[in-house]
Amino acid sequence: MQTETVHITPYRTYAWVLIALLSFTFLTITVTWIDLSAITVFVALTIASVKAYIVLTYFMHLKFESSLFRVFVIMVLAIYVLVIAFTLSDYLFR
Amino acid sequence: MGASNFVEGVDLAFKVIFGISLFFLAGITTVMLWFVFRYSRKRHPVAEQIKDNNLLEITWITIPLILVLLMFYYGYAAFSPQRIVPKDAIPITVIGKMWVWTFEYEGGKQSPVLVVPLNKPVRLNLHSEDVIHSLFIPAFRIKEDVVPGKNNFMWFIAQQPGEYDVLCTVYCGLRHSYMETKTRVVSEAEYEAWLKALPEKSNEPEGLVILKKNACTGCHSIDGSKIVSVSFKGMFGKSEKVMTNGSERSITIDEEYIKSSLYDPDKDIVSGYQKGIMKTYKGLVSEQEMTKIIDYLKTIK
Amino acid sequence: MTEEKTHHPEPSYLVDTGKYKGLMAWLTSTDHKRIGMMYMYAMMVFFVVGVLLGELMRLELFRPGQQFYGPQTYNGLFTIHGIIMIFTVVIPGLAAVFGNFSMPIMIGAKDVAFPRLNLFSFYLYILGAAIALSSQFMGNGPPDTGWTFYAPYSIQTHTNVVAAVFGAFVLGFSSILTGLNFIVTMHRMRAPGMTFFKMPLFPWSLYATAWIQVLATPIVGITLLMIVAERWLRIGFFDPSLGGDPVLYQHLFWIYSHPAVYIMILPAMGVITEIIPTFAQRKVFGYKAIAISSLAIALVGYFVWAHHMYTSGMSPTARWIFSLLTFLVAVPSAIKVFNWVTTMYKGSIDVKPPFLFALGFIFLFMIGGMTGLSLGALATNIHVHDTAYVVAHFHYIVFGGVGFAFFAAIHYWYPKMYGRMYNFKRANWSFAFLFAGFNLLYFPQFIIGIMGMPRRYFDYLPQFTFGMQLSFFGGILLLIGIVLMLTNLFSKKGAKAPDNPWGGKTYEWTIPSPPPVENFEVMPEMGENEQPYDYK
Amino acid sequence: MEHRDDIGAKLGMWVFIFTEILLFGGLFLVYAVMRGNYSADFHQAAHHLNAFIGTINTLVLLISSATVAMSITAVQKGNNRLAVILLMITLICAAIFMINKYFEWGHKFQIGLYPGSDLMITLNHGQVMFFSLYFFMTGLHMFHLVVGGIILTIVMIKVQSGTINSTRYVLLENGGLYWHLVDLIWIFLFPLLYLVT
Ligand code: HEA
Ligand code: HEA
Ligand code: HEC
Ligand code: CUA
Ligand SMILES: [Cu+2]
Repeated sequence: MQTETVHITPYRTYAWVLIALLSFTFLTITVTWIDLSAITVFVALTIASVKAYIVLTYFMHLKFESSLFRVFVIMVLAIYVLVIAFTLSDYLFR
Repeated sequence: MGASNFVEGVDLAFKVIFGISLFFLAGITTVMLWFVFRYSRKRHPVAEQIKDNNLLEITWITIPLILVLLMFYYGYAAFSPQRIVPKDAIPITVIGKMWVWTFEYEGGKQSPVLVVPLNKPVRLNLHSEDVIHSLFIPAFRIKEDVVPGKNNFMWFIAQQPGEYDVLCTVYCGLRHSYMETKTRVVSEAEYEAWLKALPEKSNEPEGLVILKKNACTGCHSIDGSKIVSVSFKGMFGKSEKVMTNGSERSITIDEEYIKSSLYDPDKDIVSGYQKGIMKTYKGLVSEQEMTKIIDYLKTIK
Repeated sequence: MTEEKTHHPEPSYLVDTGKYKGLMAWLTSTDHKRIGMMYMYAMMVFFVVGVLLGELMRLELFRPGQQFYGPQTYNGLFTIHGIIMIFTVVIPGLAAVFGNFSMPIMIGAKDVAFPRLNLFSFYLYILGAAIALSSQFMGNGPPDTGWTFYAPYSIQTHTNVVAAVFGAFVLGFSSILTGLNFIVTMHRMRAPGMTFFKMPLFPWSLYATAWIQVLATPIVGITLLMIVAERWLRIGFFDPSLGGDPVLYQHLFWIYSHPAVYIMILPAMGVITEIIPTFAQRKVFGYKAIAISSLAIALVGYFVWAHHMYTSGMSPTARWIFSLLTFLVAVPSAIKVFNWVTTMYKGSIDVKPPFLFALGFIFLFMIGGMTGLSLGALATNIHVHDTAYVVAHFHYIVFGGVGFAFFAAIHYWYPKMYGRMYNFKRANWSFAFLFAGFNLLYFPQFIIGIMGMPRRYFDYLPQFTFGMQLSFFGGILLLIGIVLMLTNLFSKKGAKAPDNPWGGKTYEWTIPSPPPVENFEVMPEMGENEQPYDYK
Repeated sequence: MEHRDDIGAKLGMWVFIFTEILLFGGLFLVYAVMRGNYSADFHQAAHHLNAFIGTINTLVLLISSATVAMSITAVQKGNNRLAVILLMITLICAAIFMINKYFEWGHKFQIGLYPGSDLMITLNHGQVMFFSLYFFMTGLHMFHLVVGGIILTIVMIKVQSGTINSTRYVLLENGGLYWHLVDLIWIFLFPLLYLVT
């Protein structure tokens, strides 16, 4: 059984991460004010995904965990995306 | 020649899939039983350890893969024409309602059986008024769900005169298994004559039309037979035992009682029946229609 | 870990050593073996109830027209029969019983990773089953929707759907937690030296199963909650009269319920993969292929759900995509069958009852799986969808597959569980009755299904009568088989069982029968050159 | 000695988080399909939501997530007092979130906009669907927030008493992971419900 090498994230990193997240929040809000019509949803989701990526890597420590955790997260998200894609293969081609 | 234009393709797909399956089933079973016999502990006391064999492994990945793709192809080939309707197909609207099929022809004429001309494409537009049903004509090898709020369709060319079963295959409640009718395939001339003879608008009493429209007749017969519940025949003026709030009392069926039976059916339950089978028709049957129903019920004593 | 040899033998797990005695000792035990056994007893009760409900249906179907009870009763019967059999018997099934009992021992662990969570899952299971069963006795009568709860009927019917749905929801959570527990157990608690590719194949199949449990079950959980919300709050996700989409319900339901069929069958395949090498005294052929095919089934099986919906009016694009994927998932199953059969080649085969049941499994599973292929093809599915053909398909694969694997497993591990043997002759007889009765019961259903007999029919057209009556007699034979088997196993004590009655090579056969509380006196370790299934 | 496996515990938590993601995943799938069916109505209905409250709640949740993450650093460095303060801030943020939601939902109920209300069934189908999804999704999210709050309260008490300390803090890590999940879901709910009008 491998033992964990303890990684201590400095407070400063978290502060920066928070600032990044807040900026992205304001970015989404401003972006949705400008009416981008069709691609609004796409832009909003992209920004949300970036935020989610940051939360996963830093707040949830994925960056410092064993790679197994990362593999699992990617696998789960991939499965979920495929489920959506296959469901939409019905709705988009009706 | 099959009963419809799809029979041939579908049956071919069945034959291909069953053929391959049967071959493997028989083969594998025989080999398995042979091993059990030949290498039983009596005949073969010491097992030989066989090494894994990647070539063998790859072979039996590839061959089934090819075979299943073949099966897929036959299934697909017989299916894809089922979605391409010829332009000149005769449109018929199918209305599925708890436990009756109605077929509406051009001009709004309605019929409880599906009559179609020989060798002419027919397009069925499927509508449901309550829950999901599914129209199944086994002889034609076709089936499609009748989904409320969705405009499903199916089509076919009948190729042999005769009478065939029409069934409902999606579970739709109490009398799901009785939601059946017939389709009659007739010559074109006969079809035209039949269509002409079909009454433009029903000359049945208005009250009966309302009862049929709301599928009341699915549970209450008008000829005195018992389907799900009390027959309408002789209902008006009859006296009956009902349960109200858990205690039994006797009532006479009058206008008021019929009204409350429709709008609040769970209030008084006829002895021997359960709550909740009949749902409320509040908002579905108007006061005006109600009067017509009652007028009609008075006539069938 | 310190290892000191104890001089007196440890008491077996069947002996109460904790602060409680008797029943309480069982109900509060976090020992994986006891939890597995408790699942087994509970499941048998549900199973027997489900069987009787099934036979009641056959009785009514003996002749066309109404025989003994009305359509409402019949509709309630197949619903609760389906709910009991699917949600309380075969979904937890082999994983909950033998996964709990054997898997930790097979990987050389003392227990599962979270023993208390394990006990909690068991109580969730009991709670969920109780809620689901209570639906029969409360409110406006037994639910009558079928186990699929298709909207909008499930929203409109007055019967007691909410209790059934909520019971299924709770059962789902029990299943998720078991899966979670197993994943962590297999990742963290394997014996030193036992890499993933040295793990026995039953644990492998449980690993694949656990991922499906964890990743698919939540979807049906949320879907069932939506049904409850619709019935209570007039929210219309699926009810078209409020703007909802009934086909979306079907998507969500099958996104779980198709993978669920692999939750049932994968552990069954795993058991068969243990039994065949043991009784052939031969290394399993194609170890890696079998292990990886479990994962492949789990993964591809996730994306074939819409093959239950070919007639629902999906887009033609979706129909062919899902048909193609359905065919791909058949290939890994085929690989397993080929490997099992080849494992028998040049073995030294001892036809004992577990092996007999395993042979029965392979045969019935092949029929079930191959008829699955004709269901997976578009054109043929359109014809047989929602007919008795489907009923025959899934009984062949669920009960011919999972059921026979369960019987195989119980005959295989029985000596380990109880430290006793059973009567082989009677076991063989019960197999004969089960096998004959099974085929007589369900094979005619294939034929009348192709002739056009829809499922969930209280009454039927006269042309199907003969098939229906054959089925009835098959049902009687089956019942005899079940009674024979259960009395053989549970009516009287057999001779004392040796530690390794079959000559198996996995760890559970290296410890005493029945096992001590801590499983191992000396924690096992796997050497560099050691392989699983090392028959010499 | 008790056998202890921190990685195993964390793995368990992650697997649990996966099930939660898919639980909400089902709802997002319904949202996607419904938005496709009724895009104009969704557009209309989203205007009725108060983007300002939504924004405040987003900020509050992000800050609370950061403080939870920092509290782990504090415990690792042996500074339990700071960790308790940081967790306290998180819980206060959670409370602010709940209070905001109370006003937001309260207002909707006041004007008669709630599932099954008489006003609701007069709206057209797409709008009903939007509000149904809004209540269902935010409601379920709120439920998770409450559960997360309870977990963090327990964790905080344990940090205070020293049961959680610089050598043994996996419980704090797991509580934090759960809290970040709540945050993660909100990150998607916020633009989809409040912003994309
Ligand atoms: C344990 C449960 C289980 C399993 C494992 C399966 C396995 C399969 N199932 Fe089945 N199925 C059910 C349980 C199961 N099913 C249930 C319960 C229903 C009904 C639900 C309801 O509506 O109530 C159902 C319904 C169902 C349908 C929908 C029918 C309908 O309603 O229209 C379909 C359609 O594609 C299908 C297909 C398949 C296929 C292709 C497989 C494959 O995985 C099978 C693969 C196996 C083999 C192919 C056999 C072994 C292979 C060989 C011996 C080699 C030779 C083979 C080749 C050359 C390929 N199943
Ligand atoms: C595990 C699944 C399972 C099992 C074992 C059975 C067993 C039986 N089933 Fe069925 N059945 C279903 C799952 C199952 N069923 C489902 C999901 C439906 C669909 C419901 C719906 O439409 O919604 C259905 C529907 C169904 C119908 C169709 C209803 C209709 O469409 O009109 C009928 C008809 O007779 C029927 C009959 C029977 C009979 C006679 C038995 C039995 O009496 C046969 C006797 C069984 C055995 C002798 C042994 C099997 C052993 C095991 C599975 C494992 C044992 C485990 C332990 C001991 C712990 N079942
Ligand atoms: C689902 C089946 C069903 C349908 C459809 C149905 N009913 Fe009924 N009905 C019942 C049952 C069962 C009862 C007896 C229990 C009760 O009183 O609620 C009943 C009772 C009644 C009674 C009281 C009869 C008596 O003898 O006291 C009347 C009147 C009635 N129904 C009229 C109607 C009308 C009109 C319709 C259509 C608009 C209709 N029903 C549709 C099942 C149904
Ligand atoms: Cu209509 Cu079944
Ligand atoms: Cu399936």
